[in-house]
Parts: sequence; C-alpha cells; structure tokens
Amino acid sequence: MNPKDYRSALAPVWCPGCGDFGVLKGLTQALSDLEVPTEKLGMISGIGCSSRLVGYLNAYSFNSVHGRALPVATGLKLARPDLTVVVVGGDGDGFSIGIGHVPHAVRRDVDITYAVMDNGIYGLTKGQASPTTELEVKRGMGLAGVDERPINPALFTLSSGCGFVARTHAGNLPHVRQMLREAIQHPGFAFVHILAACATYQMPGYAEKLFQRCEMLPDDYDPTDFSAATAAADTTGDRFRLGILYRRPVEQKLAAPADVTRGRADNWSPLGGATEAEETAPGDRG
Amino acid sequence: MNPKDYRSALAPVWCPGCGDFGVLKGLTQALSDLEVPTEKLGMISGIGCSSRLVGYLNAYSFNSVHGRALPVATGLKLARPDLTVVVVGGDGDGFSIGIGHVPHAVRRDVDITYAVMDNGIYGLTKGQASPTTELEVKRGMGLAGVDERPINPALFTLSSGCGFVARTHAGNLPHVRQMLREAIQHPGFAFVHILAACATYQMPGYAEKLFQRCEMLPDDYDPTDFSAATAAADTTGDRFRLGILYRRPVEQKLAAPADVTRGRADNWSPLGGATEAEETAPGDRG
Amino acid sequence: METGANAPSTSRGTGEDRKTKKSVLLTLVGSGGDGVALLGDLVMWMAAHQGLYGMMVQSYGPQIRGGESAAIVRIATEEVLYEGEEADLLLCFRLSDLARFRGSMRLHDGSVVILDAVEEGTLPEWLGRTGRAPLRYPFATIEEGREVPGDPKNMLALGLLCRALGWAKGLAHAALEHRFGHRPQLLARDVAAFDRAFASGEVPALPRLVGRGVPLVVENGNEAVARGAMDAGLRFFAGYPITPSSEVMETLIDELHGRGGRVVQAEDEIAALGMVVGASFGGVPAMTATSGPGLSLMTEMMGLSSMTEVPAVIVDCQRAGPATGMPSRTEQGDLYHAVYGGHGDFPRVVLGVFDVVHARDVMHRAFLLSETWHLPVLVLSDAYIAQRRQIRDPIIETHEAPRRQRWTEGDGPSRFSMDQVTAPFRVPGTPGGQYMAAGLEHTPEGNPTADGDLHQRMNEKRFLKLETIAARTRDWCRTLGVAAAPKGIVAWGSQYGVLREWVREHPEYRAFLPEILHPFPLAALTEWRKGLESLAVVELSYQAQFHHMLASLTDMSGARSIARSGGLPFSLSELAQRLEEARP
Amino acid sequence: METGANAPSTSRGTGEDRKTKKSVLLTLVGSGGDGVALLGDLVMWMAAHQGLYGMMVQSYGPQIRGGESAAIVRIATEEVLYEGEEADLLLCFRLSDLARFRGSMRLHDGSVVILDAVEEGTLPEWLGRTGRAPLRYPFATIEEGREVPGDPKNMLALGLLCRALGWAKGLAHAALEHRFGHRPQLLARDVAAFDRAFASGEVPALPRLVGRGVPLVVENGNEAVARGAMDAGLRFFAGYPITPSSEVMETLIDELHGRGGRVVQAEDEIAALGMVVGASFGGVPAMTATSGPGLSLMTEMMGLSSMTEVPAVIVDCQRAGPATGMPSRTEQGDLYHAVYGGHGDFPRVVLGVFDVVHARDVMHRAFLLSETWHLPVLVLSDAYIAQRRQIRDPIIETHEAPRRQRWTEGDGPSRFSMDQVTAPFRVPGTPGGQYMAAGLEHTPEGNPTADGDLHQRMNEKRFLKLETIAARTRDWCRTLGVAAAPKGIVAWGSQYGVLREWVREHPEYRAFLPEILHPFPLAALTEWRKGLESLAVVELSYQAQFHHMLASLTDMSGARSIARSGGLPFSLSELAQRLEEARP
Ligand SMILES: Cc1ncc(C[n+]2csc(CCOP(=O)(O)OP(=O)(O)O)c2C)c(N)n1
Ligand SMILES: Cc1ncc(C[n+]2csc(CCOP(=O)(O)OP(=O)(O)O)c2C)c(N)n1
Ligand code: SF4
Ligand code: SF4
Ligand SMILES: [Mg+2]
Ligand SMILES: [Mg+2]
Repeated sequence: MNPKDYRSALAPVWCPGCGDFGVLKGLTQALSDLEVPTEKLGMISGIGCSSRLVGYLNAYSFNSVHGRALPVATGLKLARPDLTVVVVGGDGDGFSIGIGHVPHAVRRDVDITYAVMDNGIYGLTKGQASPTTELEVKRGMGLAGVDERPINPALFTLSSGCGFVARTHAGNLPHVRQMLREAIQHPGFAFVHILAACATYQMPGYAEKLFQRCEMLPDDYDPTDFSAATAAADTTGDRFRLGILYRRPVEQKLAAPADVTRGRADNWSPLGGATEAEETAPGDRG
Repeated sequence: MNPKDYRSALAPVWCPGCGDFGVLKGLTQALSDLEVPTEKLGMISGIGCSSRLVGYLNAYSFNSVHGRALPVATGLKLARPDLTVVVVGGDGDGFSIGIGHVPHAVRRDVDITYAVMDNGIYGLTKGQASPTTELEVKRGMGLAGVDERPINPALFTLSSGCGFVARTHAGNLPHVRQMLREAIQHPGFAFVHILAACATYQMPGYAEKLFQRCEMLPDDYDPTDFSAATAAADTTGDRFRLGILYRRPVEQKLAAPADVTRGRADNWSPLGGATEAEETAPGDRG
Repeated sequence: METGANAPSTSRGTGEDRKTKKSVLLTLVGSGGDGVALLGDLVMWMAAHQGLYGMMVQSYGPQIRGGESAAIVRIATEEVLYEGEEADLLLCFRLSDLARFRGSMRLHDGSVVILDAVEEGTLPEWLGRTGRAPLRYPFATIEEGREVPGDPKNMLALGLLCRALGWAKGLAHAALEHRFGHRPQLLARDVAAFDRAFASGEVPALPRLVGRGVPLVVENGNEAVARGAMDAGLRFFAGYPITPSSEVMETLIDELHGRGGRVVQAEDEIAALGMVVGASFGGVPAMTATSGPGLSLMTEMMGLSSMTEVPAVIVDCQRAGPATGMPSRTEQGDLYHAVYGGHGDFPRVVLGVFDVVHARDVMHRAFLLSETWHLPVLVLSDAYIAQRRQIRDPIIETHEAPRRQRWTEGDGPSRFSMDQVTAPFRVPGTPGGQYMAAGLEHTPEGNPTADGDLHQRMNEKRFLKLETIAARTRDWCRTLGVAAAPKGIVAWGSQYGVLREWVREHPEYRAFLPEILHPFPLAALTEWRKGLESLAVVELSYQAQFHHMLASLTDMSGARSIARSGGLPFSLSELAQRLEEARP
Repeated sequence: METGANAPSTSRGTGEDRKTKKSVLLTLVGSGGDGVALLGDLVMWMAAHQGLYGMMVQSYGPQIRGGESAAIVRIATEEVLYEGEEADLLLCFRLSDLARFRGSMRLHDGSVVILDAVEEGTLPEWLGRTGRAPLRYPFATIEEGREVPGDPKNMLALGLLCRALGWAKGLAHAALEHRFGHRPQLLARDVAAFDRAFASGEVPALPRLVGRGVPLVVENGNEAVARGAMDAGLRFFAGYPITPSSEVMETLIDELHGRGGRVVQAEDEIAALGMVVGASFGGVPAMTATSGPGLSLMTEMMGLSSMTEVPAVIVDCQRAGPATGMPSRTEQGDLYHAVYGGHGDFPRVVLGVFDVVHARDVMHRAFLLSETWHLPVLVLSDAYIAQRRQIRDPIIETHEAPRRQRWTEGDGPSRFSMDQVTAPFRVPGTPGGQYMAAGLEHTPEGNPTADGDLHQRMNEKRFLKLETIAARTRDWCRTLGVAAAPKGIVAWGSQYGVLREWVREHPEYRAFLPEILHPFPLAALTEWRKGLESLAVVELSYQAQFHHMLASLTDMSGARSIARSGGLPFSLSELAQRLEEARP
C-alpha cells in the first residue's frame, strides 16, 4: 500500500506551517514501508494538536483523553498482541499530565511505539508552558514556571529503562520515516522524540533555531552503548542529536516482554475463545 | 529539643520488626540535630504503612491521599517558605501512583525533603508487587508483573535532575540520621532512598539479604560528579551503595528555586498580608 | 427462621426466636498470632464439608499485624447472609482484647463462654449476661509464671469447638490435612494439639445442626466477583490494589490465566481503567475493580468509556469514606458518585450486589449489559460482602457468556450510527472496519464535531441505551415478605442479608431491593408500594444517598429515612430500634 | 427593553420590539487572518470608552488557526447579558464562511449587510431576509484577478462600522493608539486603512446609542473570576491549562504576583488541587480553576479537602461533555458532579455564576464560605460566561477579604472538636498548635480511627456546616419579573442573561435563579413558587440535571423540563418555542 492509503478522509485542522504535518507524512511512509495492514493498525492518542493525528490515519484509532494514551494502548496491545499499536501525542500530554504512565509503560516493555511531537509548548490550549519549554522561552513569553528545568524526554525514557530511544526532527522527512520504521520494528516499547515546532504559539524564530540546533549522530555511533546513549540524549550543550540513541541488545531482553502476568501468553485468545483465523502469535505484527 | 520531643503521643501501628521504626527514630534525631522548631515543621505523606509516620511526629502533619504527598507539600512550601517541609512515604505511594509528581517536584526544585521508605512491596494492602519489587521476589511469590523491570528510585530522581540524592538503610540508624539531616539542610528538592524491609509481606530472609547487599560509598567518593552518581545509583550489580550519591554544586542552582512564577518571591506574605513576626525570608528554614 | 421468605410466620422478636433456631453463632476473639482467623476458616471448611451453610466476618484493630482480631462465624442448616449478634459461643484468649469489639458482639442467656484459665478478670458489662459460668481452659502454656510457646491455642480451641458442635474428630483431621498437608511437621503438631483438647474438653453442647451431606463451597465476595466475571467472559483485567477490593485482582492472578485471559497490575486506577478501555476497544471483555478512592480517580475515564461506546465493567467494593476514610469498614456511600459522578451527561449502568451468591450472578448481568449496550457498567459491592466468607451451593450450570455483536464487512452501519441503539462493534483486525473512537463529540463515523445539534442527537442516541435497558430490566429487583404486609422497607446491596432475617421475623414487613440501581426499576417499586401503610429507606450512608436518589425519581414524601454512616453493618436489634424510633 | 426588571411592560414578541430597542447587534464573520476578533475588541473598547454597555461572544470553526471565525457584538445603553439573535448589521468577508455558523445568527427586516465587493453569491436562506440590499465594499485588494495583500480588511471594516454607528473618527484613533501604540508602523498602516474606509463609506445608519459619558470596563468571565478571587484574599493559585478556563490562570500570572501571591502551573489537575490543599493547610487562601475533565480528575482531592477541613475554592468553567466533548462550547452538565461527585459522604458548597459582573461577587462569597467553614467551595461558571467580553461599571468599593479564624495558644478546642461547627484553624507556625490532618477518619485531635460511632459523629459535625451555611444563605438567589406573574421559570448560572430579557419581554413570566446551588435555598424557592400557574426548569443539560436535583429536594411533579445539550446557549426565540411546546 502507498503512504496515502494510510490516510483517512479527514483534513488536518493544524495551522499552516505546523510541524505535525511532517510527522503525519513520515508515519504514513513508515507504515507503508512495513506494509502494516490498516485493519491491524491501532493508533492511540490523548489530547492536543498533535493527538489529533490519529484521526488522519486509516486505522483503528482512539483519540482518548489528555495524558492517558499509554494505558489505553497498553490494554489494547496486551489484549490484542496481533495488532501493531502506535501512540502519538504532545509534550504536554506525554510529559506533564501523562508522565506517570511513561516509566511504567517502559518497564512493562509492551510492544508499542510511542512518538512524541515535541513543540515545547501547549498548542491546543494556546501557548502555555509545557514540561519541555526551555527557560529562555518561558522568560521571553512570561510563562508560568520560569525557573523550572525542562524535562528531557529522551533522557527520561532512557533512564527509565527504555529498550529503544530515537530522536528526529519533523522537518527531516526521510529521517522521521526511518526512525518511526525502526521503532515500530523494535520488539518492545520504543520511544521516538520528534522535534516538531509550533508555528503559532512559539517564539518568533523558534522553528529555525530548533532546526539549526539539530545534528545527526556520527556514523560510527554505537546505539547499544548505554552510557554513550545517556551522553547523546543530553541537550545541555544546546545541541539535539538525531538518530537511534539507544537500542538494547536482544539478549538483554526479559523472557516474555508482553506477558505481564505470571504464566505464559500463548494460552491467550481474545474475545473469550473466539479465535480468529487471521490472528497470529503474540509479538508477530503481521 | 531531644529526639523524643519530636514524637507525638500516638503509638505506631507497625508490625514488630518493621523497618519503618528505624526511619522514625532517625528522623527525630535529624530534626533534633537541626533544632527545627516543631511548630515550623510540616510533615506530609500519602497512604501506606510508611505514610503513617507523619502521625507519630510532633508537627503540623498531613496524612493525605495515596500518591499525592508531593503536590500537597509543594503547595505548602510555596505558600509558606518559612516552614521546614518533609515528605515521607512508601515505594508504591511514590513510584507507582505518585510517580508522575516526582519529576515535576524535582524540576521545580522547591525546598522539600522527600524520604521514601522502600520495602519493595505494598505493605498496607497486604503484599502486592510495588514498582521496586525485584523480579525474583515476584517470581517467588507469584505476584503480578513478573517481567517488569523494577524502578530504581535513586536513578530516577537523579536523571530527572534532582540536586540531592542519597541512599541509606533503615537498620543503620546513625546513617539514616545523617542522610536525613543533610537532605533537610540541602536548599532545594532533596531525595533520600531508604531501604526499609517489610517484616510481614516480604519473602523470608529478605531483610537479611537486603542488609548484606548494602555497602558504603568510599570515603573519596565525589558527590558532585554526576556520572559517578549515575554509576553509584545503579543496582544491577546487586549492590546498594549507601551515602550521598549526588549533591549539585551550589553554583549550578537556578536563580530562584522556590519562585515558580515570574517575578520574585520576596513580595510574598502569607494570609493576605497578615505578615507574622516570626516569619522569615523564603529559603530560610530557621 | 425456618419459614421461607414468603411463608407467613408468627415468630416475633429477636431473642427467644434465635435461641431455638437452626443456626449457631461462634464469636472468636484473639490477638495477632492467636490465629482466630485460621480457626474460623477451619470451622467454615468443616461446616461446608458436611453440607452446612454459614458465614464468617472478621474484624481487626488498627495494628497492621499483631493487634486484636475477631472472627464471627455463623453456621446454619440453610443459607445465611447475616452473621447475627448474640453469640451462642464466645471464645476469647485475652479479656483485654474484647474492648475493641464493643458493639459488634453480645451474649444471650444460654451463651457458652470459653476463656483462658489464666484470665482472672470478668466479662465486660456491655457484652450482656449469660446464665452459664465461663469455661476456663488452659490455652496458654505457663512456665514459672510466664507464658511460653506451647501448643497452638487455635488448635486447642478447635478441639473444644468440635466438642461443643458435636463434630467428629475425623472431620477436623481432614480439615487440617487439607490446609497443612503440604507441611507435614506443622500438621502433626496441630493434630496433636487438637486431639489433646478434643479428648479433654468438657464443653456444653450447642444445638446440633444437620448438614445436607454434600460438600458445599466457601467463597468470599471478592472471589465471587472475580469468578462470576470469568464465567461471564472476562478476559482482561487491570487493577490497582486497594482494600477491600484487592482480592478480586489476586483471585484473577491465580485463576484468569488458565482461562485464556490476562491480568495487569496498573500503576494507578486511572491507568487501570484506561487499560480496560483499551483492551475492550480491542474487542476483549475487560474489567477493573477498586474501592472509593480509586473510583473517584476513574471518573474521567468512565466518561470516556461511555462517550466512545467502549464497554467496561467497573467493580467498586465500597468502604467508609470520604477520602481514605476507614478502609476496612463497610458503607454505602459511593452510590451518588456511581450514578451522578463525572462531568457532562453520559449513560452508565449501576448494579448492586446483595451477597456472595448474588455477586456471581450480578457479574453476568454486568457483562451482558456492557457487552450488549457498549457502556460502562458499575457494580457496587461493599466491604461487608467483599470480606465475608459465605458457604454456598456448588455452581451446577453457568449462563453462557454474553457475546459482543461484531461488525463485519458489508454490515453497513457506521460505528456511531444513529439508526440503532448500538451499532455492531468494529473489532480491530476486521478489514474495512477502521474508524476513530474519540472522547470529543463526534459524527456517526467518529469524526470530531462542535455542532450543538449533533451533540444533542448523539446524547439522545447514547441515552436511548438507558431507556432500552430500563425496559428490559424492569424486574431486576428482589422482594422479601408477603404482599399483604403493611410496612415497607426499601434498601439496596448488602442490606439484603439482614432484611431477609428481619422480614422473616416480622411478617408485618416486606422489603424491596433493586438489583439495578440505575436506570432504576421504578415501575416495579411503584407496583410493590401499593397498599403500604408506611415506608422506610434503610441504608449505610450519612447523606441518605439512596433515599435522595429515589426522591428525585418518585414521590418519597411519606417515607422515613433510616440512614447512618458506615462502620458496622445494621444488626437486627439496631433495625428494631431505628424502625421503632422512626415512626412518624 | 427599557423597562426595569420589575416594571410592568406591555411589549410582547421578539421582532418588533428589538428593532426599536436601545441596543445594536453587530455580527462579524471572517476567516483566520481577517481579524474579526480584533475588530470586535476594538468596537467593545470604543463602546466602553464612551460609557456604553455591551457584550461580545466569539465562535470558531475546528481549525486551530486560520478557520472561520465570528464575533457577535451587542452594544447597548444599559448592561446586557445576552447577545441577542437578529443582527442589526452583518459584516462578512466571504460568504462561504457563513455555513459554519448556521443557527447562531439571523437577519431582520432592517438588517444592514456588508459584503466584499468580489463576492457574487447570495446570502444563505437560513439567515432570514432583510429588506435592504447588501452593501458591497472592496475589502480585498485584487490584482490581475487574484487577491493580494493589501489594506487590512478589519480596519476597513472598522471605518464602515463607525460610520454606521455614528462614532467619531477620533474615538477609533484612540482605540487603535491604545492597542497598537507600542508598534507605530503597524498603527500608521491601520489608521490609514481606517481613515480611507471611514471617508468613503456610505453606510446606512444604525440606531444612535448615547453612552453615559464615563468610561466603563471590558472584562471577560475568566478575568472577573481571577480578579474577584484576588479581591477576596486569594494568595495562592495552582492550575493546569484547559479550555475554557485557562485565562483564569493567565490573568493571575499577570496580576497576582503584584498582590503578594503566587501562581503555579501544576503537572495536572490532581496536583493543582493538591497544591491548593497544601497551601491552604498552610493558612493561605488558595484556589484552582479548571473545566469538566479537570474537575473529574480532582474528585478524590475534593473529598480530602472536605475530610481534613482545609478550605479550597475550585472554579469549574463548564464546557460541553462528557470526556473531551466540545471544549469551547458551553453546557451546564457538571452540576451533578459538583453536587454529588466523589466517593463517600462529604459536605461541599456549590455556587453558580450568572454573568461577568456577578463572577466577581460570587468569588467573594466563595472565599467567605470556604475560609469560614473550612470546606471545598465549587464555583460553576461556563464557556458562555468565561469567553464573553462584557462591559461593566468600574468597581468602586470592594468587600473586605474574609479572614480565616486562627487558633492561638490557649484557644482550647482541638482541630476537629465537635463542640463547634468549625474550630479555629491551626496555622502552621503557631506554637502548640501541632496536629495531624488526615484523610482517614479521625478523632477530634486528628488521630486515625476505625470506630463507626465516631465516624457518624464526625459526619454529623462536618455536615452541620451545610446546615449552618444554608441558614445564612437562604436569600442567595435572584428573581426576575413581578411577583404576580403567573408563569414561573427556574434556572441557574448563565441562563440569567437570556431570562432577564425574556422576563422583560414577557411580563406574565417570572424567574428564580439560585446563587447557591448546594445547599439549595429551598425556602426561598418554595416561597417564590406560591401562586404560580405553571413552572418550567430551563437548563443546558441533556439529563436535566438541575431539574432532577430539584426533584430530590421538593415536589417538582408539575414542572416542565426545558433541557437540552450544550453548544449554543438558549436564545429568546428558542425559549419562545420551547416554552410554548412544553405546555402541558
Ligand atoms: C484533563 C485535561 N486537562 C487539560 C486539558 C486541556 N488540554 C488539552 S490539550 C492540552 C495540552 C496540549 O499540549 P501538548 O500535549 O504539548 O500538545 P500540542 O497541542 O502542543 O500538540 C491541554 C492542557 C484536557 N483536555 N484534559
Ligand atoms: C487511590 C488509592 N488507591 C489505592 C489505595 C490503596 N493503597 C493504600 S497504601 C497502598 C500501597 C502501599 O504501598 P507503599 O506505598 O509501598 O507503602 P507501604 O505500606 O509498603 O509502606 C495502596 C495501594 C488507596 N488508599 N488509594
Ligand atoms: S497551534 Fe501550534 S501545534 Fe497546534 S496546530 Fe497550530 S502550529 Fe501546530
Ligand atoms: S506490613 Fe510490612 S511495611 Fe507494613 S507495618 Fe508491617 S512490616 Fe511494616
Ligand atoms: Mg506541545
Ligand atoms: Mg512499600
């Protein structure tokens, strides 16, 4: 299927120039690359401009409530391991109200991809500070909480034990596509931090500066090296390193990542025994 | 005042042998060392066996609801910077239901001490897995979530940007006393991870083994070295290193840690202008 | 007592009647370590084994472990749902432990009292008086004037109890074997202690109860809820521990996996219900269980389930609130929240549990409604049901698990079509069924809208479910007593047990208890009320939530409210006093 | 329209009457970038500046930015709380933008319509008909058949509007100077455009309105709430952004610090109310503001505030629910939750806001009650009030901020003493006052207990606050119309505005609106009802929450319910139709 086959009929309500357009495009490309059947695709989000994305996809989508996409996705994936489950949302949705669910989703290591469109602001509610808003932005715009340090989503997930952490920029379409593809392929919880500027509520010049601050990880970077990853995730030097920051070696995986009860998962059939012909083994994302 | 002057008349309801007794004792000693006036002491907790502790102190105490001690304490300290505010609670209270508040309390860097009594289990609700329950305990006792990695509270707070992180063991009274004292003295958010075994719901032999796994940080350890702290916080080698894992150098402190609005804090007087003679400047915990 | 609920009876009062009844009430009091809970469990097992019915409730002091503890066990020849008040036998190792239980136990003329021989004190006044002198038995092993570890007191006590009950030694051995068979040393020690007391004991005989001969089953309310849910098709459970509901999750951890399902302990209650909604969005019957504080936290997510028409079953074991309240005490104070809680208007169903046996049935109804009508169904149990152990008949046949109607290609209607009350569910994986479920108001296809007219029509569509359900659940209620009885009581939930006994003893009363609280079976109540001279609403809620809810639905101007805060459940004597006092 | 609320009037109907009224309704429609919101703001500023009253509401399409947008501005010689329906002037840059606003605007016989000269289409049917031909003005700058950037359309429009209204050029210049004085280049461009249109415009004159000559104040509902709270002593605010309440926090970020207070943006609503409870435990008057989803999340913490007797003010700007619903649309669907939400029984107070002016007053009452009686007070505003701009009189005198009674050494009573309704508050820092506030049930001293009797007595003590409050707030309600009017309407909150006009136009009606919703001023309602021939309850809630709440308190059997889901507020014409239709 072509990338456009992954789009629904709905037209995005985003502002002209919004970074989220790039993510929508990159995601449809990645899904197309992986040939994920649309009926096997579960797209989950919370609330925010970015969370609107799930409605623009041809999928079983769930636009839930603010901050709760990860629990909904966890339930879906555990109950229906045959589906490909992707969660998208904003920096506020994921790292303010929803942050409590992140380390727990990470440690459960359920096979979900979580892509956060970080615009460093609350877009939908018109420009309040988010947990990733930088000090100078807060000072410049007179937002609440000027003296709070921003949260670094990549470092946060990494140090919570996430087995796959990548960073990309919504303006770099091939890279967004690649990162999302690799994340979806990763067997376990995968996090993709996408820098996606808000065209309406960020400081003037923000988008350009953000883009300039990005740099690709060197070709010889070893994503299995946890301490290198911690260093690469760091942004205190004002640089955003893009690429796969960390990918846990397969042999360090716990026995049955998706099986969070005692006992084994293969005894499982959704819908009270109504096993469907098209259902495949857990972990197999068809 | 003597340590016992910091005790209220209430007798603890803890089981014989509970690790929390040591924390109660160490805390009263630390408070006595610092000569904190009892009427200036705000003790906040959530719900759990450990959270009961605030009732055993002669203080303005608030035994709130499960997982919400940090917001309550943040509100109290911001509204009343003249008070010494200490939060205590359990591993479940702090790192399961309450975990979303931790990174935010950390980044606000409000001058609060947060002491978690980690028994690796839900005591009060009779022995379910907590986020710090180790894999072998879950396997041994058939608890939910055997294949989830435990959360490492010290590493979690450290990588969230906490300016003071210490670890101690409830059985080592002088050390508990010292760590709590230093934490309370730290100007900003301070976290103390206290290993405090549950005598009733943990696996047989757990307390002994836990104690044996502890080791003191070497004398020449430099607590201002962040990457050394990350290594020392790590417990994958089955060892718990005790001591001050990290203390941020004062010059790295943001200008006005307790002032989370724009503008400055010195304009502040509680109770709508009813300035009290005994009130002192923000940050001064007299 | 022997008469059926509908048979007229001339028995009156409480005292005389219960002394001749076919049941025996044992009250066992100790401190942590004395093992009175185990003692009660063993008695329950032995009763069930010989086909006797019974019920056991427990009570603890504030200590996490090691404090005072009481087990109240009533054994009977027919199902009992109320433990009663006046002990036929009181066993107490330490008189000082009694104080904590003031108000929850009482003696009668013929009560047998067993105390430790070393106890020199007398029974407290408030216990009431028995005509018999207490039996003093040397439970404690004393050496040089101090108590030392010796024979387990509860095993000695078991010996005496079997004597009093006239139960065979072999039955006790079987019970111990059943419980401790895997630890032979312990078993040998316990059997020896039991035998010693059984041999030596000179205990007055209690009324002999003859069992049905077939073994019955011991189950508590939480187990019943968990098993009822599994029978009704539950395949995904997410929960967060909280007293008194944690055992629902614990039972499912042990039992659901074998039935092809999965259990997750979530990080909090919001996540728990979130996971349930996610699993159910995936087409899998899913449930959570919690108590008041957790229910409050689930409020927003409950609205999401209703708005997105994703079925979810939420069990709430009520405890005394608000806030943390009194976690192990019972109350009926979550009714308002269950029926009215949550921002905005959305349909939900609320069911009430009467007792352990009913808990299994009600779970079937809960799944039937949620899977059929795609909305959240709340099941209100409470600490009194959750924490009791009840002996019940074995389950012979189970209902078939409800099945959600699935959309298939060509099936036509969009997910939120307004042409039917509930359109077939689009289960992920079904080709062509892709849609979006949104917490935003949406078109029939699921696309967000801010159109007020559509919002109104969507509300109409969603609330049509409640009307449809109401039409089908008109008779989801139980009545007690004879239709001619002039005095009426309306109540709900665990009041069923004590009211069943009340009505048996007071044939001038009849009672009405809804099984479905929302939408309320009003027609049935209206019909039932006819001819009543007086009406009282009985409930454990300070605000009289049930009474007020009824008043918003129908004329309750003549009705009296018998409502108080939770703690101990209503007893027959309290009811007698309150019904008397409340007379207009 | 000119007659006071209590003066009898013979005017009837809607059309004729409003054409002669002392108000003018402007409806301005554009797309993002056209700047109709700014245009409306400028008109409001100019009106206020000359001492005219007015009100403005806005509406947007689904686009985050750049979609359709409408500003509806009513200017009048006296306070208006309802924007009206029939535009005296409709300005529309693009006919295609109109579709989105179907139902929210209409023309009358004499409406002036201004369209862009390039528009060739005709006005849609549903708008109704005007006797006048539309005025076509070249707003867009067209070169080679395509629109190119040119003079700002909204400034051109302002020129025409001033012409129509008969407002002086200098006033417009002052308004632009006020708004853009800090950006001189922009200002010059705007003034030039304005002048060009003002000079060229041949616009039919609208009725001339004469202002009071003294400048008045423009304020929206959220600003009024924030400022009212500050006046009432607010010193600590924690909140989490949510439409339509975010501006409460934003106003406080700008204004509270200067008054010695502090604002925190919390990580979520649970934390927001948690911080408020913490600050208030510290003795500092504290508040949060949110909308439906946030209120649902605050449920558990609300119970904690009540249980620990820590004052807290919670503002809920209602929007259409459930779940995410329609975030910028109004509704009155959070009443149930405010009054009944939360597990367990606990007292709380619920107040309703009528309009922007009242918002300031009601905040004083909220703090008065919470600081005096130590419980959570909920203030229900809604999107219709929060998002409107209203012109109001300047505030001359403010009430004194309520002060919490503080415990001092030797003051005697323990924190939760049962000897008084509310014991003096033990403010941390006060020597000797140490105690524990616990969400667990507690003794008068604050120590945890599981004693059911004490629980009952503590509930009695806590609920005594509601009785005490009820006795003091018996007259916290407003009535409209004359006492002899035979037809009654009961409503609450923002229905006040439209009902005020309804009753003025229909003297056979009178209306009753409570200011305090819980505890409800029932005696006042009962008194007011006397002599009514008919009664209707008007509200924006699908379930008719208010009606049902009233029914649980008093006999509402004869009353009709005029209730629908939210979206657009009730208009006079809809009321006319529904009141007619609802006749028994
Ligand atoms: C419980 C709850 N609280 C608050 C909101 C209001 N709200 C909607 S989106 C949002 C934040 C949006 O920021 P972000 O997640 O970064 O998404 P963006 O719009 O920037 O893409 C907030 C606060 C809500 N819908 N629900
Ligand atoms: C909202 C809510 N959910 C659940 C509970 C039940 N609960 C009380 S304490 C507790 C966990 C206790 O574990 P921890 O915090 O580790 O404390 P400990 O008892 O081990 O000291 C739980 C789940 C509650 N009181 N409130
Ligand atoms: S407000 Fe910002 S984030 Fe939202 S759609 Fe517009 S540009 Fe994108
Ligand atoms: S249950 Fe465990 S944690 Fe709780 S008091 Fe007992 S020993 Fe301590
Ligand atoms: Mg954002
Ligand atoms: Mg613990």
